[in-house]
Amino acid sequence: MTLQVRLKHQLRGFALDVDFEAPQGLTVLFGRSGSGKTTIINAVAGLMQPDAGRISVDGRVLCDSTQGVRLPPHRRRLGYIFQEARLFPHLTVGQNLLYGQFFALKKRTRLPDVVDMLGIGALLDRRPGALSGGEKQRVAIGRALLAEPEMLLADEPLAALDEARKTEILPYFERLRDEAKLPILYVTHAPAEVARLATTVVVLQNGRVVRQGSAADVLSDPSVTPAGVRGAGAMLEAVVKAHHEDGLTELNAAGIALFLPRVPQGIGDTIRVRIAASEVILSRDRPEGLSALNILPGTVEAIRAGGGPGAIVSLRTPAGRILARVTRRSAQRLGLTQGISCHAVVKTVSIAPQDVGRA
Amino acid sequence: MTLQVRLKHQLRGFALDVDFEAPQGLTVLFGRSGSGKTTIINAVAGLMQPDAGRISVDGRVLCDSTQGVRLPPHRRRLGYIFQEARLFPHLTVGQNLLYGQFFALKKRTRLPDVVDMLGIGALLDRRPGALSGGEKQRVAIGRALLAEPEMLLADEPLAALDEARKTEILPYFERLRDEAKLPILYVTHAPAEVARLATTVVVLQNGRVVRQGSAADVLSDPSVTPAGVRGAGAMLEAVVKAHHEDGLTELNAAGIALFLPRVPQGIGDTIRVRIAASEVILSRDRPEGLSALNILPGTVEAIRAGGGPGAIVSLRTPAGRILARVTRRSAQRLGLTQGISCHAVVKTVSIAPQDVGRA
Amino acid sequence: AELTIFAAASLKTALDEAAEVYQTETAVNLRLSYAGSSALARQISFGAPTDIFISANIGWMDHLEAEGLLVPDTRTDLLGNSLVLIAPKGQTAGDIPTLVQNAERIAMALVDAVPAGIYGKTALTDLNLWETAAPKVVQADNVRAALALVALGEAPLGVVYGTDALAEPKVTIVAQFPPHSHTAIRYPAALIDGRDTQEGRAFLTWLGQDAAKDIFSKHGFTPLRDE
Amino acid sequence: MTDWLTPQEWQAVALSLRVAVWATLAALPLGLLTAFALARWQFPGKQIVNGLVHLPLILPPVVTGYLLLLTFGTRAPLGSFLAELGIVFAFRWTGAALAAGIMAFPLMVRAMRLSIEAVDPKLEQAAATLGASRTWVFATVTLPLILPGILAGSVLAFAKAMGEFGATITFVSNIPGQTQTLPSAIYAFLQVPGGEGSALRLVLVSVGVAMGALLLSEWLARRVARRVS
Amino acid sequence: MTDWLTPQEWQAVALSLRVAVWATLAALPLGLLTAFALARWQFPGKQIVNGLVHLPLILPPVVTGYLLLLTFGTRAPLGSFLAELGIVFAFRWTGAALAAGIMAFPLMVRAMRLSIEAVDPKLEQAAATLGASRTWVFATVTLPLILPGILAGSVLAFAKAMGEFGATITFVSNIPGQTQTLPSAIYAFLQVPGGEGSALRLVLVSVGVAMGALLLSEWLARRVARRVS
Ligand SMILES: Nc1ncnc2c1ncn2[C@@H]1O[C@H](COP(=O)(O)OP(=O)(O)OP(=O)(O)O)[C@@H](O)[C@H]1O
Ligand SMILES: Nc1ncnc2c1ncn2[C@@H]1O[C@H](COP(=O)(O)OP(=O)(O)OP(=O)(O)O)[C@@H](O)[C@H]1O
Ligand code: MOO
Ligand SMILES: [Mg+2]
Ligand SMILES: [Mg+2]
Repeated sequence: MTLQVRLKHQLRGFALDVDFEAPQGLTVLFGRSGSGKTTIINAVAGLMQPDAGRISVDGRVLCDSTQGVRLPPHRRRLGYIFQEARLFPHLTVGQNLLYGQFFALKKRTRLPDVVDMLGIGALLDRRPGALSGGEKQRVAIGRALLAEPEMLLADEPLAALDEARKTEILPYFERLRDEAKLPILYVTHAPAEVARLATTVVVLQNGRVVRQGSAADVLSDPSVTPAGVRGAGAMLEAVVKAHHEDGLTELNAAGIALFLPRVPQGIGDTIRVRIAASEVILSRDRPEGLSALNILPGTVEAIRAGGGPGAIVSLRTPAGRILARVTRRSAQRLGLTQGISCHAVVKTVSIAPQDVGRA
Repeated sequence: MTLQVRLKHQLRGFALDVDFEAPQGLTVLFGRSGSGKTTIINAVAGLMQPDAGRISVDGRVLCDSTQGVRLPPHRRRLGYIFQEARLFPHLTVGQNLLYGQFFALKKRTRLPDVVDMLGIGALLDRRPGALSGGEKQRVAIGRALLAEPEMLLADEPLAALDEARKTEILPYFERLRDEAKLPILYVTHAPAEVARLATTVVVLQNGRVVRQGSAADVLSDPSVTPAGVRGAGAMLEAVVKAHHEDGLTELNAAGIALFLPRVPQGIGDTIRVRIAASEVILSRDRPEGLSALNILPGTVEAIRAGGGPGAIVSLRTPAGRILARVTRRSAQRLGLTQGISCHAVVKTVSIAPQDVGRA
Repeated sequence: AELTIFAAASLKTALDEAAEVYQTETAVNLRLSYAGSSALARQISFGAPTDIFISANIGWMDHLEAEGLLVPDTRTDLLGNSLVLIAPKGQTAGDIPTLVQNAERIAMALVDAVPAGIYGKTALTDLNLWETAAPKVVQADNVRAALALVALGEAPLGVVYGTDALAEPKVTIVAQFPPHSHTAIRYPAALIDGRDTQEGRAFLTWLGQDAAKDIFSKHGFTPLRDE
Repeated sequence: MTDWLTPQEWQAVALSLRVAVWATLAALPLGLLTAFALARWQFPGKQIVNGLVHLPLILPPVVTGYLLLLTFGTRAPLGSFLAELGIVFAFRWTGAALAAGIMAFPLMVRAMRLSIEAVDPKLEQAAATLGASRTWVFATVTLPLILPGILAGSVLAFAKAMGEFGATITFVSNIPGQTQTLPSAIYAFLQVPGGEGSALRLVLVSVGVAMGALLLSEWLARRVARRVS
Repeated sequence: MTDWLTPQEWQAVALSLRVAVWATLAALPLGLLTAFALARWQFPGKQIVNGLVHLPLILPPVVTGYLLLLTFGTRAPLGSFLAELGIVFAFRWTGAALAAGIMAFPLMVRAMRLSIEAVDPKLEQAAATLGASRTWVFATVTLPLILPGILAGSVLAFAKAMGEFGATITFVSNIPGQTQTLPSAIYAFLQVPGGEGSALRLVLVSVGVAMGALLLSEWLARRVARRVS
């Protein structure tokens, strides 16, 4: 299912004018605070009436200002995880969770599963007033998921959560993305979440789309570093080759072996790994005796020097493009120029769990 | 100024029982969602009356259940950045910002400075209802700072902000910590913030303090990884030696040269840098021809293997202890054992701005 | 059988007692509804389900008669009343001009609207005392309220019906207005159109008979019908 | 206990209760609708409706009673039309309830309206995104959240209905057993010199009943509030 | 225009306005305090205070007027004590304002109380952490947030004060130019056969004035609401 969004809306001091497509999978809306992410999601949810525009899911028109169509929110069959939890204060956590399920058609999502995943089993009888900030947010996530939406809108759903909890919840969004075939519009400021979850990335700036495309494209384009310089990184596809006894999984990326901590996917599955540009070390010769297990040979494709002391080196390897962020001084010292051959050294563990996704 | 907190409080299904000291500087309360961070801060602010306990700042008793002392919140002279912004809906942004300054004694903090730092100059005439989530949070930060508090409480102040904005605001907290001499209680889930800002870290679990100590101690203790495995890292102190023309700053860490992107500190200043364990590569021989500029020789002090495929190698170098997270396989292959000499390879840029603080 | 009777509020004590007697004598059940004559009259003109109306006010009875709401020929002036000047218990009697002259305040019913007030104003005007009295007059919404003001001592003087004065032990009559100073105070009664029943006529007749007259006299009314 | 009040007085107490309860119950749905419309909807003539709602408060009760007679009297067009349908208000206890309900209406609507305006529309939006239609949102979110206001409004209305006199006696008169409410009975006693004692007894009954309702409502409101926060 | 009403009627209009304005203004601070106490404080006898506040609503107005007479009359201990201080209510327009204010009090308090209960204490806490004392918090946060409720309460009170009749005439009687309010004048006209026309004129004036106040308050409330959300 594809979500198509075309919107124009004028607020005091802020003009929104966007046109983008969110194909099946998870589309991250990425942009600085105040760039219009929440406004767009509200329009898709039907909570805000845009001055002009058209929003449709696979031809089902949710809103079209020229035709005068405007489906009310409750008929859009969506789940919305708000930036502020918006729990119902008069209902218990359990009642909050089940609120949307009452209106759901299929009721496949089971309460205990969601409760377990979110770790909110002990809270079911409480009222939202007696929850911590992160607990509220988790309940809000559960409530949206249990409504069995046909489209999920999530506005910084994990911002208030600790790393460990995020690590527990992220795979769930992945499963939703891959199994449920819902289009998911997802707002986050965390590069790791973008890298791990995004199928498509839409980069917003001041109410306008400045870049949109597949996550792999947008994230490995060194000229766009939506996540800030630190967020640049490349995506590789690789096939699971073996699960070793020492807890490592060996991948085959076009003939090159990559090691990373055990992933849940089965042997033969294709997965997507992200290699952050800031975590790649370059070496002209194949280095020996390093703790890093992953070494990819390649050819320098381009070098972009930014304003600061750093440069992004784009390396073509058999496994695909890899980005490396190095200092200009290092680039010089190594004599890196376009066409030169070079090795990318990547620590196993720097391909962290958040950066592993299913292709 | 030192803040001393001893609290016992029973909530339905949650017992808080903590005793810690927050010396001058910034104390991070670190712990999973629901571990009691907000509850502690509320008690310090006087918004919650603990069942028993005593809270004092340098002998000034804010609350003492045995003596029956309980200073009302407005006489505690504190600034509180709430987890949810809590802006006054009937006041404009500008009025919100100045609310606390009216009651402040000294009024040294200037509105334009704070407004600039937070990038909210265009919002001053708006009401909070017309702000985005991140904008609200920024105004809330400004409001607390402008109240000229003698103690600052910040509950995940940056969670809703994009990386770029965080990078702009973090130095301000640093300046507060270092110049204003306020004790700051700071809640965050982000390892980078902990590493950069914390003087002291208090690790909470289920309402209890499981570890407290100086940031350097807590963060470089591989047995406590408050930020999750990925957060482990060591802190080094180094002196600024030179600012090079290519945008790099050269540091001297006990005779070893370290390069990192230009930092604002002057030559001769001592600064603190954090080297995340996950970003260190080990090599038995001194590696040559790598893009990484920083190579520290040292001796393996300890190797702790966790449950997973990884291990934390603690390396004693002239500059101080360095932690490296490598796979058990690599450790084996390199023949790492206690006492062996070894080199730590650290990319310049992985000592990122957030990880640089003033000592 | 049942009869509903709308009666002026000032008749309550006396009529209640008379009704009690009548009910023991006959099998007729009486429902007595008391309120200001004006309110009752207006309700009758809007179709209130009443058999008999006893008004304290000729004007409203005339109004109903003109609208054809009374059973012709059943209207009779049932009772008369006197107008008196009262003071709180313990005051001595005196002549009207002096009393009015010396009083700080005079309690009356609304002088342009409520019958007792209208009678009072007429009488004081007739005695050339209205100019003197007017600034001192405090007007209550009905004559009982004026009586209460005197009984509470809030007003040192009041103009009320003789019957009211007699019923309130906390006041005393300090002067009697001469009958010629005001139009005669009459309580007309009649059967209401469409309710011309044997029982109604019988009760109306009974009210003019001795048993009833004794009761009304006891309460200070002047029975007007001779049988 | 029973001989503390005369049978006729008991009748008045029972009637007043009946009138007040019915007035409150009947006003509730309409009051809620009106409050909701005034709080949330935009429609032409909104201010006129708003004004009409407040009218009974502004007018002297006697005038309201008189207007009711003009409208619902058996001689009035509407009154006689309704009478043909078997609905009679004039000089019936139903009329007393109508008068009390109308007099209490502005109090009820104002309280409800304030509560509705205090409900955060963001919660209603959240419910809508979860699939709840407008009606469901109202029933499951708005209504529970405004319960304190509904209670407050109902108590005000009940108290007012118990105490209403001017409009009631003007509209339905003061016929014992049929339309004589407590306040009418009190009034009648006050018309009799020396009747203050009897009036006082009835006043106490009236106050007792209304206070009971008040306490009950406070207790309910506290329960609701505990649930909501 | 001026001859549309007689001078005495003009007097009544002016007096009613004065009485209603003063009744509302005087009831405001006390009403606010009472509403705040009932909404926020815990104290012994709270329910008794709550009951007393509602009393004027429950009692027939005539009884309230009579009780006022017993309390503030020139012969009553309190009344004569106050008289020595130069404060006289009986048979003065001030008494009419007192009666109107007392009758309007429960309406005002209820509306304010609802608003106070709707204020999020978290905002008040935030103000306290910024250095605002309780009084300041009230003045700068609570008060602005409950303005809609204060307005609503004041309008109800004003309207009620304009329409109050029973308690007023019982307490201060009807002295043209001093205590003859619009409702008294209307009542007087209704006592006379055929006086309905004249009464209607005054009713229209009364309604006009109260509607004006109502519209003004709605307009103010909308402005306040726009500011707050
Ligand atoms: N009013 C209450 N009644 C009962 N339990 C409560 C209440 N308020 C908070 N709690 C519980 O107390 C615990 C600590 O809450 P607190 O808000 O301090 O957590 P936190 O560490 O700030 O978490 P988060 O990171 O999610 O904000 C939680 O388990 C929460 O469920
Ligand atoms: N009601 C409003 N009136 C005027 N401007 C508004 C209103 N609501 C939002 N805005 C402005 O619109 C812009 C976009 O807001 P939006 O909430 O979509 O931002 P966002 O991208 O979600 O930001 P954040 O990451 O901070 O949540 C902001 O500049 C905001 O100030
Ligand atoms: O109709 Mo009356 O008896 O003057 O009050
Ligand atoms: Mg947003
Ligand atoms: Mg918290």
